[in-house]
Amino acid sequence: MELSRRTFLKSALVGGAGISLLGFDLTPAVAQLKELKIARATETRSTCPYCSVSCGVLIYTIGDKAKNVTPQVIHVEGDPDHPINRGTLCPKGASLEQDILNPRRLLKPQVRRPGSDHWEDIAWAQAIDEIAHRVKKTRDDTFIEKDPLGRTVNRCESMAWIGGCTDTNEFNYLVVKTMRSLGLTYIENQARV
Amino acid sequence: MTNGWIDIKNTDMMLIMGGNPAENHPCGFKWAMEAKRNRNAKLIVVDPRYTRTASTSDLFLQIRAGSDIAFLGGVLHYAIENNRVAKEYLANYTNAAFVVKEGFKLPEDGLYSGFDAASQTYDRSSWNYEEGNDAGGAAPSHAATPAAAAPGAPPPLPGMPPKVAYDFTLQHPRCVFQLLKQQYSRYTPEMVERITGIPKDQFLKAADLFTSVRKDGDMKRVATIIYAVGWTQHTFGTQIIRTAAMLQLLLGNIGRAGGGVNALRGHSNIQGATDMAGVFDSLPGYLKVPAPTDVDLATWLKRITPTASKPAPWDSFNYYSNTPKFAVSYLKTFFGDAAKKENDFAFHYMPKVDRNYSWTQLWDNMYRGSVKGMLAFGMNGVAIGPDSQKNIDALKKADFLVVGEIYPDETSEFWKSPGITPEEMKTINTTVYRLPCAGFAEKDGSFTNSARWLQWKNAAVPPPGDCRLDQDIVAQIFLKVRELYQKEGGKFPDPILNLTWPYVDAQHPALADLAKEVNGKALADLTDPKTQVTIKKGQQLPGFAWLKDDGTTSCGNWIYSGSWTEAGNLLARRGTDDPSGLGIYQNWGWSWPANRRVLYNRASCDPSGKPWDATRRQVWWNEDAQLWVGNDVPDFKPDSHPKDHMGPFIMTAEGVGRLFAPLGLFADGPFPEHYEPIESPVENALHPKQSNNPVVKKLKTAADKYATPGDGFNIICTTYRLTEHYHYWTKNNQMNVQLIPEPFVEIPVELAAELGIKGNDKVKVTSARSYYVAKAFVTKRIRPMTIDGKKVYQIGIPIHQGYRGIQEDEGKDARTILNRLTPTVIDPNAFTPEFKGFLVKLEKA
Amino acid sequence: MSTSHVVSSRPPAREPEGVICRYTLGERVHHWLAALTYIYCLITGLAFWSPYMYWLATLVGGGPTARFWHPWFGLGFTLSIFWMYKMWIGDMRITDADRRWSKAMRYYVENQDEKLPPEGRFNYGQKLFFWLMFYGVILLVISGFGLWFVESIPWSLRWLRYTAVTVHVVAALATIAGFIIHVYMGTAMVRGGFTSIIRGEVTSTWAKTHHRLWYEQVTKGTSSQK
Amino acid sequence: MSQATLAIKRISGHAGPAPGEGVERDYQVCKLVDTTTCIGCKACEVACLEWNGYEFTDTVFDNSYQTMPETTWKYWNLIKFNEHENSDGTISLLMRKDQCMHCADPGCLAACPADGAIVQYTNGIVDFQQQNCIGCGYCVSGCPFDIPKFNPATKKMFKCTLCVDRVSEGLEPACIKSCPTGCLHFGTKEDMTDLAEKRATQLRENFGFEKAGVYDPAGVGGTGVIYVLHDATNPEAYGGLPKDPHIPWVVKFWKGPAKWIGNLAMLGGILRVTVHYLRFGPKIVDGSKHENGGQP
Repeated sequence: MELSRRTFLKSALVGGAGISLLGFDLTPAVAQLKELKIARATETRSTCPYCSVSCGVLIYTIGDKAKNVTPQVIHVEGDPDHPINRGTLCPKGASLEQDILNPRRLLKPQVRRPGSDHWEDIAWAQAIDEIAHRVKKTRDDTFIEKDPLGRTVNRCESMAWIGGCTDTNEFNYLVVKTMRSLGLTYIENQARV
Repeated sequence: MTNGWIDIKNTDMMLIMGGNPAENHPCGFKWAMEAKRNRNAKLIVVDPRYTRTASTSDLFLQIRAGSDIAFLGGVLHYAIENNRVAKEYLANYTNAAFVVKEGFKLPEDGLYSGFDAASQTYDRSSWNYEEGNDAGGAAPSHAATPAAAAPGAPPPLPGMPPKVAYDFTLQHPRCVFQLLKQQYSRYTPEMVERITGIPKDQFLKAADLFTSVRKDGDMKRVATIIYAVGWTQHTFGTQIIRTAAMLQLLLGNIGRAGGGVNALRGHSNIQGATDMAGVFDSLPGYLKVPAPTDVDLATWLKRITPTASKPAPWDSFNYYSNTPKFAVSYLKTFFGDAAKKENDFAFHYMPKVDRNYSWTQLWDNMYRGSVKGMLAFGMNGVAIGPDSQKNIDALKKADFLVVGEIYPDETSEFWKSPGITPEEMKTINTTVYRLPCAGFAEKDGSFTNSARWLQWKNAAVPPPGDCRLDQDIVAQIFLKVRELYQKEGGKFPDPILNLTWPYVDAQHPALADLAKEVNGKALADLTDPKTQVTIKKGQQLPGFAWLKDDGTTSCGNWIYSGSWTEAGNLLARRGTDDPSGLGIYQNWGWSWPANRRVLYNRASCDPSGKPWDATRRQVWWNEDAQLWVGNDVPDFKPDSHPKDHMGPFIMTAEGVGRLFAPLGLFADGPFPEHYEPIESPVENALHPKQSNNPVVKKLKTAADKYATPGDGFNIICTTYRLTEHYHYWTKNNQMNVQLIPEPFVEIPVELAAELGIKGNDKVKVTSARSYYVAKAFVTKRIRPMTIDGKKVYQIGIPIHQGYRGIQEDEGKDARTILNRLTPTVIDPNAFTPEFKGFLVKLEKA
Repeated sequence: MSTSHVVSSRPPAREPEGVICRYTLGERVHHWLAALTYIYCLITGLAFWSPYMYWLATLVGGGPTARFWHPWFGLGFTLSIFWMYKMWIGDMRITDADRRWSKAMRYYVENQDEKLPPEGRFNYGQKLFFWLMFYGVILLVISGFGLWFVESIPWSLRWLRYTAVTVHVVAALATIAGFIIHVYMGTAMVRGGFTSIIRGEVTSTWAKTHHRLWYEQVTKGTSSQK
Repeated sequence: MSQATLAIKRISGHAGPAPGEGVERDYQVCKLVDTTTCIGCKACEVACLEWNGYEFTDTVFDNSYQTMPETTWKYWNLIKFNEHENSDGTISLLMRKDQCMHCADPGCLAACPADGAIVQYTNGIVDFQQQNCIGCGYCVSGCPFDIPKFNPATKKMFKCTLCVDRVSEGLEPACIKSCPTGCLHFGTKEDMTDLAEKRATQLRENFGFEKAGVYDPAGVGGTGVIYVLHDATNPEAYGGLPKDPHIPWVVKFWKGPAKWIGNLAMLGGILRVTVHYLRFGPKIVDGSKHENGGQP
């Protein structure tokens, strides 16, 4: 009874001091600096796919390109060497990581059949086969060799190619090459609008 | 861009109009800020809205959407009246001194000479130079030549006189300068105010500031004009840009560091797509497509190869005289051994084009039922519009649609767009294939930026899931078609069967191989007779100067020739040296043509070959070497002595900048004239009887409706992008969606008050086509305007939303494709739809 | 009230002169609830108060734990004080006897208790302490909420944050002052006081000496009841 | 991280000096925000979020381009927009990047009771160490810029770190790197002050902004983020930048004099009762027999 209170306080104080004396540091650790997350990641130089400024971007991927690593993007930032953007990026360019790693990405070929209300999965080989047959049939059905004045025109006006804004020069070239050889006249691009 | 992104830092004066680079090209806009910081350059912004670009300006003027020619014409008038012109430049480097044919008439009544009302076309034969010699006084000590075609413009049609009548004193009443002066004498400050709504005093302030670079005849200072689709997306878009080019020629700003007319393209590679002829009316390198009248190769080449047309004392390089070499090399690349001299290099394989197959026509004809199939790769035609509902209705009539995409988009899901009932869905018989493509980080290849720089990029990761590289998909479809033709035969299979396919892995063509093919190679041993340098058969060509018209060279696109030589892939160069400090970066990537960074840079020197401004030396004549040398690659014949007076605009037949655009260059007039947008709240103050561009034709299906103020559509609506979003793409990106989560309509405070609309209220915007629902953004940044005495409001809507995106997915019935509202009329030259400045009604939803 | 102050039913203490129940079990429980919660708040509060006492937080489980429990213990303390208020409000009103006593408080301090006028169940000093704690806790709890949910105070009302800080500190210091005296008197100074709050009993002498009026009232009541 | 402690010159809630105080030479880092070239593009917002990798926020359009009303615990960098009407009736769109100011005399650190929860590095960066944070929110009261924000799930405070992970590796902060117009600049405090003053002079002399000036408030000892403003006399127009920020006097008093007054009072109380005991001793009712109030 007599001891009850003062004893408790005393032992607690001594205990606390004891913990300290025994090397238990009561001072919390400070300055746990975050590590640089891209320190040893692989850096790939690319060009922003958005506007026409052509900002250089650095895409950082996991691993050092060793065989047993599947690279995945962990960060994207501007290329400081690029003379135009000098490392800067706009809010679209700065979010490119979210474009590459986007849960909304389409991941498999699909087809929507006439009258259907849903997408169906389709194998690549079958999709390409079906498309090729449709292209050939449409071309064969509508190909114009001579116009009403009898002049050779060799064109196919019933199919169109519309190309996007982020197609590379080389892809555009391949498109022009293949589509013109099919005789297409409706070859248009984002460049028009 | 005639110049480049970095080059903007060299300027003293900027006029940004029809563009909003701070929001849409922020990283390029830094160079405008650098000019302000380092040169105290001034920035004038003219826009329907006070944009984020305007927030950094020294002078902002709110203009009525679609009245840009009136403004620029007013500045031209001001410059001439106040003698703020670059006289020597004007006389020597433009066609100011050229005498125009008798019979040419200026459009006081809204029409140039030669108009045929029935066909809505011009007979342009009177829009030509007079043939002859000196029609005025004595020639100036240095004579010069004309031409300001935008880069990539097609060569003019033949028909210009080889010897043009001239008056170097610019006094002849029919000389271009006098006609120009007369044309814009009507664009007085008072008239500018009536048309544009810009108060006279503000206009004069801007005109004075902009032309101040030529105050007191000074030639050292330079001004630039920067624009984007705010100019092109009009039924007179090309002519707005021409007005700007003319103003820059008048002020002597073309070809100079910190000058030029700079188009800011909206996408990473639509410059490349245009160069590579991803559009119906050209072949790679801006060669004109063959027409049915081109019965053989020779006829075609004769039609598309211009001949020099100049005053007798002057010289003209007329570089397009080499067109046959480009064209034949191109045919050889496509058809290889099947393209022989004997068969006109397989010229008959090429489809012949004699009408408009452009974007709106494509949808129109699909809507009418004649276009049965479409392959859309990375191109969201429904969202892009114009008149998205018409495009949806068109797709309902197609047999098949192949979409290559990385995200679900409006186009591939047109068949379940908002408003389509389950019953209607059953009646839509279009088969839609949606193929998962690779994103930018998964592909290599090159983009061409707005400044014509080609840069190679590298793939960082493989495509996810079952995605395939776009080039593989196209190759595989094509090879399958080819296989079918091989097996089954069919209509005219020759071009398909004979198309060259020299790729190591046929099903997976490497973009590097394609890039090499584009550059071109020797098909036989070639020797330059001058230097005796030899190129062995099979070697990459060092540049387009080596191209031949005899079938001994191949080249997929002559303007890209020199990009992947025996020295390797120049597109991937990363040299960061810039000894001149002008931001030229000769060793970074590669720029067409021939790695020149500023086009027409010969004009940066006076006629004697000395730079106008010694502190910004781009190129100059080296008398000792008898050569043009410099920090940039001279855009000129390197050994042409200044005394020969070769015009600096080597891509024109005249050799000079064109203040007056002769003959068939433009469909709607050799000088720009102000016309009202197709949907305008007012009549044309210059000529009310001819309010619109006379050659613009409206489409005629049931879907194509156009409004008039009489129908109650009296608010001007303009469309634009926000800096937080990219086109119809980043609505799939959580990061950007959080920056601007919802669609909105920017409404002036005064209009909102009139209609009882408060910020964040839902509003409905209705055009003659359709309606759009979004939140109201009530802002002080758009002010009411007085147009020709009438109070007019403008509103603005960003383009970025639709019905597929994080915020708009199925079940939300998002009526937020902006282009449901936009009209299907197009510019008669570039065929770009009039997205900017149409009429709407506004109400609380 | 008086019915609660019955004589303990426990067997008589060693000294037959008698023991008197000073605090019922319920009263003692509440006192110790208040005491323990207060002490917890005191320890943690002192830890937050000064870097030189931050080690106190370590004793009770570390800073975040201390920060987590401090407001809850504070609420517990508040509730026990409110309970005490309900229990003792009748005894805590300042009376004329208190006023007389207060004038002679010097004698109390100097242990000359014989010179003091008689007092009731609680003397003036105890009542002052009670009211100090009562009003103190009201201020502490109100300001405490401001500190607890500081991030939900909008920037425009930031003066509330500053007020909360000031009030909490001032109120806490005031209660600490009272607490020091209270503990000193309850343990060291007034012998018998500590036992009374533990066991609930005091001797008649003790009661007579320190709380004569109460003693008289209780014994009168007892005799009348028994 | 053994050397890292030497990079610390101030520690919150810490008894005794910080290990790095006055030990090593270091330069003060500083961000310069030139609001006259800010285009409100929000690249800095995105770069910040991308680098630090926090979750996205569901936002709502609110009649403005501004992403959200205020910074949050997981959104440290916010451009504040203001359609400002000038005296001549014209409009300016004022845009200012709001973030931690990294005050030389940080109110958050002064207010923080938790040992090591807030540190100031020798290069001037003020950084929260979440593992030491007790979530008390005192920093909120200490900050004159409304910067520290509370994560209710983890009960920790967060704010801009000035990309200490990048800066300590010799890189610039993510926001600085991204800024397209160069409105953001990074360097030593000395250089940034110099640059800012030059720019302000240029704005006054060449661009007609007679009131242009630099915002580097002395009330908090100067800041690690300084602004160039078109009108330095009206910083409030830039999304509520306080005109004369200082650590609230309440906090100063609380963490300064009040501490000593309180400690002395407490100590004095204990001393007084001790002296009292020694002087007067206990009150014993029943004589020496029953010290403890006559209890058995």
